[in-house]
Amino acid sequence: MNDMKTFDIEKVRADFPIFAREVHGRPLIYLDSGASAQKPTVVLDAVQKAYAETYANVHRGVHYLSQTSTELYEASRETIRAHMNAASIDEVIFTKNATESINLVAYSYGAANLKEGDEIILSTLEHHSNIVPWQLIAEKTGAVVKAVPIDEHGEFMLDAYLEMLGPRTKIVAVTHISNAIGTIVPVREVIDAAHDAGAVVLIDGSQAVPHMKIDMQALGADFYVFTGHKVFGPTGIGVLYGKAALLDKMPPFLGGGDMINRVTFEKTTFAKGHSKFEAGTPPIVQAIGLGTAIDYVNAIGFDKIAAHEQMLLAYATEQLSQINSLRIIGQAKHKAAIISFTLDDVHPHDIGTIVDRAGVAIRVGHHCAQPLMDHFDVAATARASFALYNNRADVDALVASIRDVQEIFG
Amino acid sequence: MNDMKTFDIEKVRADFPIFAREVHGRPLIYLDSGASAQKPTVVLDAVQKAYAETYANVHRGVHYLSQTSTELYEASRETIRAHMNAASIDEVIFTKNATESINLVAYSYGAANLKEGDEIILSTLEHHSNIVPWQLIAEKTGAVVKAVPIDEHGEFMLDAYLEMLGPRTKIVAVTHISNAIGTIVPVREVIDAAHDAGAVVLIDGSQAVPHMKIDMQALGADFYVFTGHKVFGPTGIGVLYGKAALLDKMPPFLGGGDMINRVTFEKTTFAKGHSKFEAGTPPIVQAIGLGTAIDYVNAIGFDKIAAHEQMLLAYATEQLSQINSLRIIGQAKHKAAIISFTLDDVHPHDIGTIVDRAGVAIRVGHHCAQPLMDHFDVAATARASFALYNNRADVDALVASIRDVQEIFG
Amino acid sequence: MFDDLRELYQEVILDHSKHPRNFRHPEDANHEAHGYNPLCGDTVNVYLKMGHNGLIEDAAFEGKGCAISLASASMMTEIIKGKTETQAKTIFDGFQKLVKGEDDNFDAGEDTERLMVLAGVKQFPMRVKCATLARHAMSSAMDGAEETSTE
Amino acid sequence: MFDDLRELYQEVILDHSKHPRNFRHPEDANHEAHGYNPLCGDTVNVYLKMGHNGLIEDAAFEGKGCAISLASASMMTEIIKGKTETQAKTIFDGFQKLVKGEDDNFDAGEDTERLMVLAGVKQFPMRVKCATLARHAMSSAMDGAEETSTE
Ligand SMILES: Cc1ncc(COP(=O)(O)O)c(C=O)c1O
Ligand SMILES: Cc1ncc(COP(=O)(O)O)c(C=O)c1O
Repeated sequence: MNDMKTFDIEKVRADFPIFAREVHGRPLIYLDSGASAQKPTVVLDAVQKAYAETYANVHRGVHYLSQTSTELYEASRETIRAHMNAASIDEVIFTKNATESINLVAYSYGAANLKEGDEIILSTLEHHSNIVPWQLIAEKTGAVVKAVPIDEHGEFMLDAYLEMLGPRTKIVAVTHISNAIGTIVPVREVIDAAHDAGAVVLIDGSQAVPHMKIDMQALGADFYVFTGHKVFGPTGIGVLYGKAALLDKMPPFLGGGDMINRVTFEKTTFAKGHSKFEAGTPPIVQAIGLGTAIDYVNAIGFDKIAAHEQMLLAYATEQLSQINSLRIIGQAKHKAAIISFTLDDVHPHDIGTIVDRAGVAIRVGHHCAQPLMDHFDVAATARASFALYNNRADVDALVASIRDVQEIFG
Repeated sequence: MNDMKTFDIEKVRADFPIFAREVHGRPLIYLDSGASAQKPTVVLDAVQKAYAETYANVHRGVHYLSQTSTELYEASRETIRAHMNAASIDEVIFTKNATESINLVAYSYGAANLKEGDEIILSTLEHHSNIVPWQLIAEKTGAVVKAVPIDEHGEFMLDAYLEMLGPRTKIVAVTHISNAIGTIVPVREVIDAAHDAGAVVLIDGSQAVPHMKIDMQALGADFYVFTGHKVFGPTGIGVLYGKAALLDKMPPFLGGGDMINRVTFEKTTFAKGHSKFEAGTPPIVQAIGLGTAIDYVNAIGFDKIAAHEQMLLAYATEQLSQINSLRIIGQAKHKAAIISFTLDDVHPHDIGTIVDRAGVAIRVGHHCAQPLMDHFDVAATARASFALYNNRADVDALVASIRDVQEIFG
Repeated sequence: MFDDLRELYQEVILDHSKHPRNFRHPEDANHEAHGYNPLCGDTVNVYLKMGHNGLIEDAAFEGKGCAISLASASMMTEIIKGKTETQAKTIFDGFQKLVKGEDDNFDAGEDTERLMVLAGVKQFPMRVKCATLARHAMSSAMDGAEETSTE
Repeated sequence: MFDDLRELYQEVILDHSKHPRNFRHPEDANHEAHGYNPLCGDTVNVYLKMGHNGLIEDAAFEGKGCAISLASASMMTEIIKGKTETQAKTIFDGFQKLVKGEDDNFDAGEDTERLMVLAGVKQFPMRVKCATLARHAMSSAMDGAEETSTE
């Protein structure tokens, strides 16, 4: 099972058609999976087939294509339920991305349960998508948003968090893994403590799901969100997991077709289960593609993926540390394969432009995590993020291209 | 230009790979485009290419793929702007479907502008997606939802509408074309009268955009929505057009990445233009596919599409009218190629099941328009809806399969 | 025409749907429930008169629906009348499996044959809800719930 | 290494970015504006002293940014100093077209050559905003706006 010999990186790379292409005449070195991941051929084939052979709208039809399309769509929900070990398919809601998933909880659960003076606890590690929805809902309800501090290594400060918890804490929303600096948050402890304080917890798993197996029943989070495009699936699809007991009591968010029971102008009643939160025609083909992507990673196995990525993280950290004037931002003990760095005197945008000319795709900027940037007192960083299809040669190419930067900036 | 000889229906059909397949051993007769349309090969190719050759996240990157992906995504916005004749790309917002587009307006414009006793005018023709969002926001704000009646032919009653308008009318939201019975609403008159009364107008163009050219500047609607999957594009993408002057003043709806200017825990400021309403990673590849679909229909030309569809509507109406016991629901003077019908004593679900065995895909049910069904005092109808790829043989197959129904039910 | 259609729309089913048995609202009913299928808008109201020891003394219904749901409601009222609640629920469970195609050895005792005429539904997954709407409403009526929906 | 990179990061540009001219906050400035690029978080504050007839008597800036935005801000302050508002805006417009690659016949009079060193940006569309951030802020400062953002 855990035999690394059977993780054949060349075979994995061959599953991703984009690696056949060149950029600026050089082989593509893709180190931007933290922003969005590339797609394996099986996912593209599933998408193509769903449109070309079995396409129709779901749920509302008795004809053959509609039935087939519905079965494929719902099979994908079951794939995701099983993958997350959710207790029921009614706990798995398809959205358009992680951002919508979080907004759904903020608008529905938040607006219904928050009062003046209630507290929402986030952390300094959060992506804007797990900050702004809470600020918007806080403004509407009079609740207050607080942020758990992080230390100089980028570690989530558990002690400070425990002290912040109190009777006013109603919602805790923290990331599982920081997209900007890779910190893995001890979400199990976060959840348990929040529950002891009587708060519900949303975990933003956008960066976790591509890298580790998650288990809703073991974790105990009330809500867990992720986004399809980062886990080798299509764009336009996200997932919200929510405990049935909470979802059942929540008011609907988006209104429209498919989420109703009976509509009259006098009174409308709503569907039960996941349907209540899936208004309008869902991202049918995107859900099918996402199910295929989840099957793909599971066939490889997360133990192997994690081992491979940790190897790359260690190698890249070691290689980058040897570059004078390079500073790695975020050195948490437990990290995913994401490395943010700065170079003395060279702005990240200049780094990005120069390494791109060598075919190296990294992300430069604030990574939608400005409070985190403020914490480290930088406006932006350069970030290399790895996925299962990266190899040591990618790290070497990155290092070589940073030497180019140094050469230009003398 | 308007030369029907150059509309080669066989060539058009060959553009859609799904027509190569059989259903229950019979050629597919697809008469369910009102629920969702099939996709031409050019759209599937654009989707495939966007994933396999140029994929990366948009907006936030300086590397080559990110730049290419951003250019393709934004080019699609421009395609749609030009197609709708919107004044600026900032008036074109990508959502996940028409339902989200309407909810966005209800949650943002509605919540900010509606007060106790204000009136929202809809019509009895509306799809649930243009009813429920307004009911939800009415409940939050104390506004009242009213519905313009329709007559026995399914015509929008303009006189009644004009009488309903008044100083309390704040929002008028009506469909351009009824998805259930095909009625074309005189939206130009609706909009002008609403403006005279000081109300803003949202037009639900979900069923119009596949069948006719629309022109925002000529029409004058404040908001106009449609959904990608009905106009031969991918699932997971919708469009909201809004006048810049209104959008600029509206608060954001979903919060998250990409819609911000600067985020701190103390204070967050928002992006301008369309970005303010596009939180999180957008449906990148779906937008690219939708742009391709719009190019595809424009290359054929809406004058030809409309002429072809009206010919089918006339032929189908004539053929179906000859069936004893068949009643066409909705006989408006101006109709799109959508025919709803019932058969004495045979429930639409039984019709749907039987014709499906002959390869004929029609929709049976309430078509997400229960108030309309209530008006005609039926729980459900059978509906055949046509698109540019249908031909007279499809009509003949439908009629033959209805004879099967009659044979079984004796 | 297709064999599976002929099997679905057997004479017996068409007869029950055109002339549903026990289509009435008994005044002495002491349990009732409303069933609703949001997919098609079909509704059924079931009325039961439950006696001592859970004996179903009368069963009737009213409503609108397709041939399958009407026939199913009609046949169910005939079958459960005179049975106990426990017996009825056992039949419901077996019937549910039968029409979902989950059980090929359906056995409902003396009622097996009568219910088997609805077995053709298993070839039509989108119609399973039509066949089970009444059965769900009847369960709810026994349990005291007021409204059920097949979703 | 690549020619277009060499052209983008010319000596002159690196020099301006490492030693920006007019990097200060003049006390007698009477117009100022804040520029912000939300993509990278870069900020620039520009300060102008506008005299009679729209004459720009002093131009300076402070801020953080990449080599391109710093060099562009630095060079712009040098170039517009002593010009009228109208002259400056003409240069801005021409410069905008230059770096977007929309105009191959860029002509800004005596300043043409100096500004041409930034022409390399046109090969890098994602960097155009860096090159134009200061110019946008300066326009805003002249117009009296307080905050501009490149988006
Ligand atoms: C008239 C009308 N409005 C709105 C919608 C909703 O579109 P979507 O389900 O793609 O959001 C539809 C189609 O379902 C429609 O026909
Ligand atoms: C940690 C984290 N949360 C949320 C998001 C938002 O995901 P999306 O943009 O797909 O909604 C991202 C990625 O952008 C992320 O990395």
